Amino acid sequence: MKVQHVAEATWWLELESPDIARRAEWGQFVMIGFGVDHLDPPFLPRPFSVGWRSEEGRVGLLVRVFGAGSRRLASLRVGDRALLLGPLGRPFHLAPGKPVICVAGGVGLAPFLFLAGEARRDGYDVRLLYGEGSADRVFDPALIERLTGEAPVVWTEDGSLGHPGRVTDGVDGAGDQAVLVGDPTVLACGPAAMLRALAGRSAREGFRLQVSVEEHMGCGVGTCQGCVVPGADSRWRKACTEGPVFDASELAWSS
Amino acid sequence: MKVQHVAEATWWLELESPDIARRAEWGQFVMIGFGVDHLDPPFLPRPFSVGWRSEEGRVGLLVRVFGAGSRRLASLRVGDRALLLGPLGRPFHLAPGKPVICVAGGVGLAPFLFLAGEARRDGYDVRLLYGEGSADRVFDPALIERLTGEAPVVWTEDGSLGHPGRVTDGVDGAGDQAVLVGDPTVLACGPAAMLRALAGRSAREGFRLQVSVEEHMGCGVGTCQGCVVPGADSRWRKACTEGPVFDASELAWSS
Amino acid sequence: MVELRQSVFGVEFQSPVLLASGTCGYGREYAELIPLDEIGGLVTKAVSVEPRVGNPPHRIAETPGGMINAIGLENVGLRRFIGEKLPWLRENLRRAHVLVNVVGRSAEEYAAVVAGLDGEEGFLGYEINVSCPNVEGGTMFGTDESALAELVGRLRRETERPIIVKLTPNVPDIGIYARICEESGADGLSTINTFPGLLVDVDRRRPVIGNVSGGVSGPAILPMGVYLTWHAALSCSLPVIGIGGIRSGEDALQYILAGATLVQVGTALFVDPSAAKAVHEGIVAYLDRTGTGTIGELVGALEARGPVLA
Amino acid sequence: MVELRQSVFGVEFQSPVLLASGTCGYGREYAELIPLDEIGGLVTKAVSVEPRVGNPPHRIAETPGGMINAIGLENVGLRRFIGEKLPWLRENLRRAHVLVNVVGRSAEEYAAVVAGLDGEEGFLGYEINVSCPNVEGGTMFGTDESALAELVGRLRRETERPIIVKLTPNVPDIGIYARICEESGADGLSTINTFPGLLVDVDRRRPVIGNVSGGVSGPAILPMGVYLTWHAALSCSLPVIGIGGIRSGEDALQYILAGATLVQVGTALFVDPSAAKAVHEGIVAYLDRTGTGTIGELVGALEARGPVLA
Ligand SMILES: Cc1cc2nc3c(=O)[nH]c(=O)nc-3n(C[C@H](O)[C@H](O)[C@H](O)COP(=O)(O)OP(=O)(O)OC[C@H]3O[C@@H](n4cnc5c(N)ncnc54)[C@H](O)[C@@H]3O)c2cc1C
Ligand SMILES: Cc1cc2nc3c(=O)[nH]c(=O)nc-3n(C[C@H](O)[C@H](O)[C@H](O)COP(=O)(O)OP(=O)(O)OC[C@H]3O[C@@H](n4cnc5c(N)ncnc54)[C@H](O)[C@@H]3O)c2cc1C
Ligand SMILES: Cc1cc2nc3c(=O)[nH]c(=O)nc-3n(C[C@H](O)[C@H](O)[C@H](O)COP(=O)(O)O)c2cc1C
Ligand SMILES: Cc1cc2nc3c(=O)[nH]c(=O)nc-3n(C[C@H](O)[C@H](O)[C@H](O)COP(=O)(O)O)c2cc1C
Ligand code: FES
Ligand code: FES
Repeated sequence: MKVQHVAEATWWLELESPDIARRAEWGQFVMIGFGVDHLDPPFLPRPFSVGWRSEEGRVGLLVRVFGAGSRRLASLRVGDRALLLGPLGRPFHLAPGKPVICVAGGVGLAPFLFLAGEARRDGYDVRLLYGEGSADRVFDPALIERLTGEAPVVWTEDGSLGHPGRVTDGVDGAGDQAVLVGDPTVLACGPAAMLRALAGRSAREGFRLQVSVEEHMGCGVGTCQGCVVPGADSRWRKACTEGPVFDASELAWSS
Repeated sequence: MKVQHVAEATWWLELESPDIARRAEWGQFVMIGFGVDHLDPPFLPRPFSVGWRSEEGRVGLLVRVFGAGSRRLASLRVGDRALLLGPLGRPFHLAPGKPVICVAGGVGLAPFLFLAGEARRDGYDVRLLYGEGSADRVFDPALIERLTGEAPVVWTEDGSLGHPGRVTDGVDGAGDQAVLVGDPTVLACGPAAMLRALAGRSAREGFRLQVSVEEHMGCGVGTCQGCVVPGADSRWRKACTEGPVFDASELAWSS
Repeated sequence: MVELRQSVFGVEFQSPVLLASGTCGYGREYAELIPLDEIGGLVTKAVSVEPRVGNPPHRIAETPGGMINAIGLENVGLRRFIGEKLPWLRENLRRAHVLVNVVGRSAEEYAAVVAGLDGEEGFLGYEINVSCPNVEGGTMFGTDESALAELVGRLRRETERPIIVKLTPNVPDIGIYARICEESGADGLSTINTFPGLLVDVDRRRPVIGNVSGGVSGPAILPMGVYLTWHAALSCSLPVIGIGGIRSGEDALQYILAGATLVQVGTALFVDPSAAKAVHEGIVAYLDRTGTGTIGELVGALEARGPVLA
Repeated sequence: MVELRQSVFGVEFQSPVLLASGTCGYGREYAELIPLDEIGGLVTKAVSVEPRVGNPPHRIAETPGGMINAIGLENVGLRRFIGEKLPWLRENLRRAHVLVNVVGRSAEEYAAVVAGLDGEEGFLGYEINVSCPNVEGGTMFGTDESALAELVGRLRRETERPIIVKLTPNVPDIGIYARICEESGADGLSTINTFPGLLVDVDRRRPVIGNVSGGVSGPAILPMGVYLTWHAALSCSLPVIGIGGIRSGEDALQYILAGATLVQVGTALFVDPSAAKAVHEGIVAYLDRTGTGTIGELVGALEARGPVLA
């Protein structure tokens, strides 16, 4: 167990879990909790993307504090024990040989730390666009470079670091060279509004888009039916087993 | 905050609380808990006797693990914060100039660590009789001597340390010289059966006996009426404000 | 500056936060730990015509996320309440309001307490505890529609002071009881009292609580209390006092948004006597942070369709 | 060697521990995480005649010491249950028993599910969920005495398999409903389903749950569940399945001592899927430690006088 404060309200956790480390695929998540003896939040385990794994069996999670549950996770100390269930859910699917554009909003960065590093090693051309509100929230670009082999293109809404504006602007190539070239696969993880904006563009412009969505989860394995998101066919989809990664066209995007 | 494992299932806690340290009287207790953000046991604060105090404002508690609440207290770590309310309850009252006999069963030792040391300094002739089931439960006699100025007379039921038998035997002077001499005040804290045995003798033999009783507590200050014990006049007594120290004759002792 | 004052029951409450019956004694016990005169007020321990001795120990125990109690309504009775408890409240609480929690075994007993107290000074009105077993009929006023209507109507004839009826949670439709109280002349409702519970000592194979069963309170019941407060508030036009598991300003705001005009803090006081003041301050901070001018704007401001049940 | 086997509902249960409806899907989802065939069995997610789409998100959220859910009984419906879910259960559970949780909007709908399933193989009997709003009458079978009697009587005529009625907790006297079930021909009771609750997002001033209100489960409701199980078991002679907040062998033993023959583990599975097996092992350890030969000796062995309520 290693815990490191990496940005405003954001912690990097490394946990021992050889089984999850070995089996995890890009975009999958774990449920992390503290077992049945623990009543304080998180009483229900919380979903977090696999943000990294090591050969030695460690799993990295990028945890941003939203409420009491994530606050407790962020206050874990070396020697504490947590309960991990995973790896869970459907991963991202890359189109063989095609370039990959990862669009990360906030802690939506987590799955791409994992994916970008390994996919590059597998020979993919991966570009990582990473947006935050402001510089103090940004996960150190040098650290990202160390984890993924390349520094990300950073956007901040207040312009305090990298390009000013929203990370979705980056998809246009604003402030940078064009990115939507070579029949890329776009992968996105971040706030619902960001995913919706990208889904709209993908529908209009026809690029392949996979999104990783968030919803409250109970079981993480498909039994509780708690985690549904609306499908394009007006059927619900379970974020835990049918997602969290969906083809954007599979989901209903009406606000 | 200092935490020390002192005997089987038994911990010694020292906490910073200048106000309680200054005001505590022998036999008083504190309610210790973790505040309203904490749901795991102890959710309700738990009563513990003041077991020691220092000039510098530290308070010592002797904690034996019975259930989940005391287990959590015993697992406190340096730097953790707890909520203390106190000092609470009626203290022991010594008869000026008369010898004092403290009869401690198990962690019933706690109030006497506090009382014996200070009362001796105040010139009282104090004898401490201390019983446990077996040697591994005994709080180190050398430590007791350091805290109170004199080693206790130890009894263990299995005879693995000190005198074999029950500490109540010690009141007879069994295995030692006679103790019920010089019109002593007997003070007792320990299991209900021990207190009952002593109360029976006190009624028959006429020696002064004060007992410190235990009951589940909610508020510790007299508002919840949760902590009652039966009085001799078939009225209930609140252990928190009318006790925990009672004249044995005030209580009903029928099993 | 945010405004926490509200006019309710014909008087001004400087804060929506009160202390719940049975968790603050008769006020005095907490006088050194809680700045009583800075909060909305308190509800006394139940008062019955004759003193009650209460139940054998254990009377309380911890449960997951809460506690169980079976005090058995131990109290000094009407006469000693007037002689020993009320004077302190009268003299020491200037701005905070006092409600007297009333219990009885029959409508007559309730009426006797109200009649006996009504001429005294030092309290605002009554909180009628109808979750107390009616020994005569073997039922409870709080779960018997006609008995409740009769009781409230009868008490209405005894007093012009505010009558607030404290409802029990274990009914299928609390709205029915809310409307009965309104129609019978009550001035307000308190929701909710404790849930019946049983805690077993598996080693001794006996109930932990001397009285066998008891009432469950504390954070564990918060979502039930908010639901029942919302349901009761939507079912009638009386002001409702929200109770159950409150330990922070946000908890209190859940009740207020759901329709509570005032709230009470109970079990949390045992955990930390400063909780009542902290709840008050948490509400102030929320009003500040959200730019809400007065607390009245929040009462019942929850955007949600009504209960599915009738 | 301790003996956990019991004969109930005409068959042998190798363990008193089952998985609760709605918390274990149709079994298959947990097949890799829980040794299903080593416990007593499981209760399926509710099955209705027609498929149900269920409620909008959020469907679940955490509450103090528990959770709230409003799934809306989403299920694949009778036909697909038979075609897609039952075969797996039939083939994979040899020793564990399956109860099918049944819901309907009317007695006809309940009867249609039972009639449609009765000829199939792969399950033992039915758990009838009567805490589901009856849209026609605007009431619930579980809180309407005559509707409940009629429903159970009607289902009794449809099947010879065990009928276990799952009661709702929010009634003043669960004993009345227990007796009605017994008199109408039920074979057992399940106590309890969730408590209605409401969780407010104070920043958005909206309910957290898409359906507004939901059902509260988890450790928070344990003492209420034990009380209601005890009360129901004392009120009739049917075997009772205890449910609510169980997460350890000791929790289960509270229910068993209070009168439950079997128990179900629900919410705790989300926290740790191995909880069901741990509950089973905790019971074994208790029997070992206390020198109890068979679990049957413990059922209802609580030393306590009966409920005060009628
Ligand atoms: C597949 C998936 C992967 C995720 N990966 C990451 C990650 O890598 N890093 C990261 O910081 N966050 C991640 N999240 C979000 C993270 O799970 C939530 O921030 C966390 O659960 C909040 O818990 P809390 O107790 O702090 O918040 P709460 O106080 O409970 O609520 C704050 C917010 O958290 C969300 N939330 C609450 N309960 C749940 C629940 N049971 N399940 C899911 N969300 C809930 C709600 O949106 C709520 O508004 C992911 C979520 C999902 C679904
Ligand atoms: C005035 C007083 C002074 C005490 N001093 C000491 C001391 O110095 N050292 C020490 O080790 N112990 C002391 N105790 C006992 C201590 O309070 C209990 O051991 C502790 O509360 C057990 O909590 P638990 O959660 O571990 O046990 P639980 O699992 O809750 O139950 C174990 C036992 O603890 C007791 N208990 C449970 N809840 C409460 C409650 N709310 N209040 C009181 N007792 C409860 C019961 O007897 C129960 O059988 C004292 C008790 C009192 C009343
Ligand atoms: C120890 C204790 C004693 C109580 N006594 C009374 C009482 O005398 N009259 C009453 O109406 N409610 C009584 N209650 C119920 C509380 O007033 C309150 O309704 C309930 O505890 C829920 O609130 P909480 O979760 O904040 O404690 C008592 C509660 C507790 C815990
Ligand atoms: C997510 C979820 C879904 C549920 N669905 C059903 C259901 O379909 N039918 C039913 O009878 N009970 C349902 N329940 C209630 C449980 O079966 C159980 O009665 C309740 O959760 C209390 O047990 P617990 O505290 O162990 O969870 C559901 C509970 C949860 C948490
Ligand atoms: S989290 Fe339970 S079904 Fe998805
Ligand atoms: S502990 Fe509350 S009155 Fe004694």
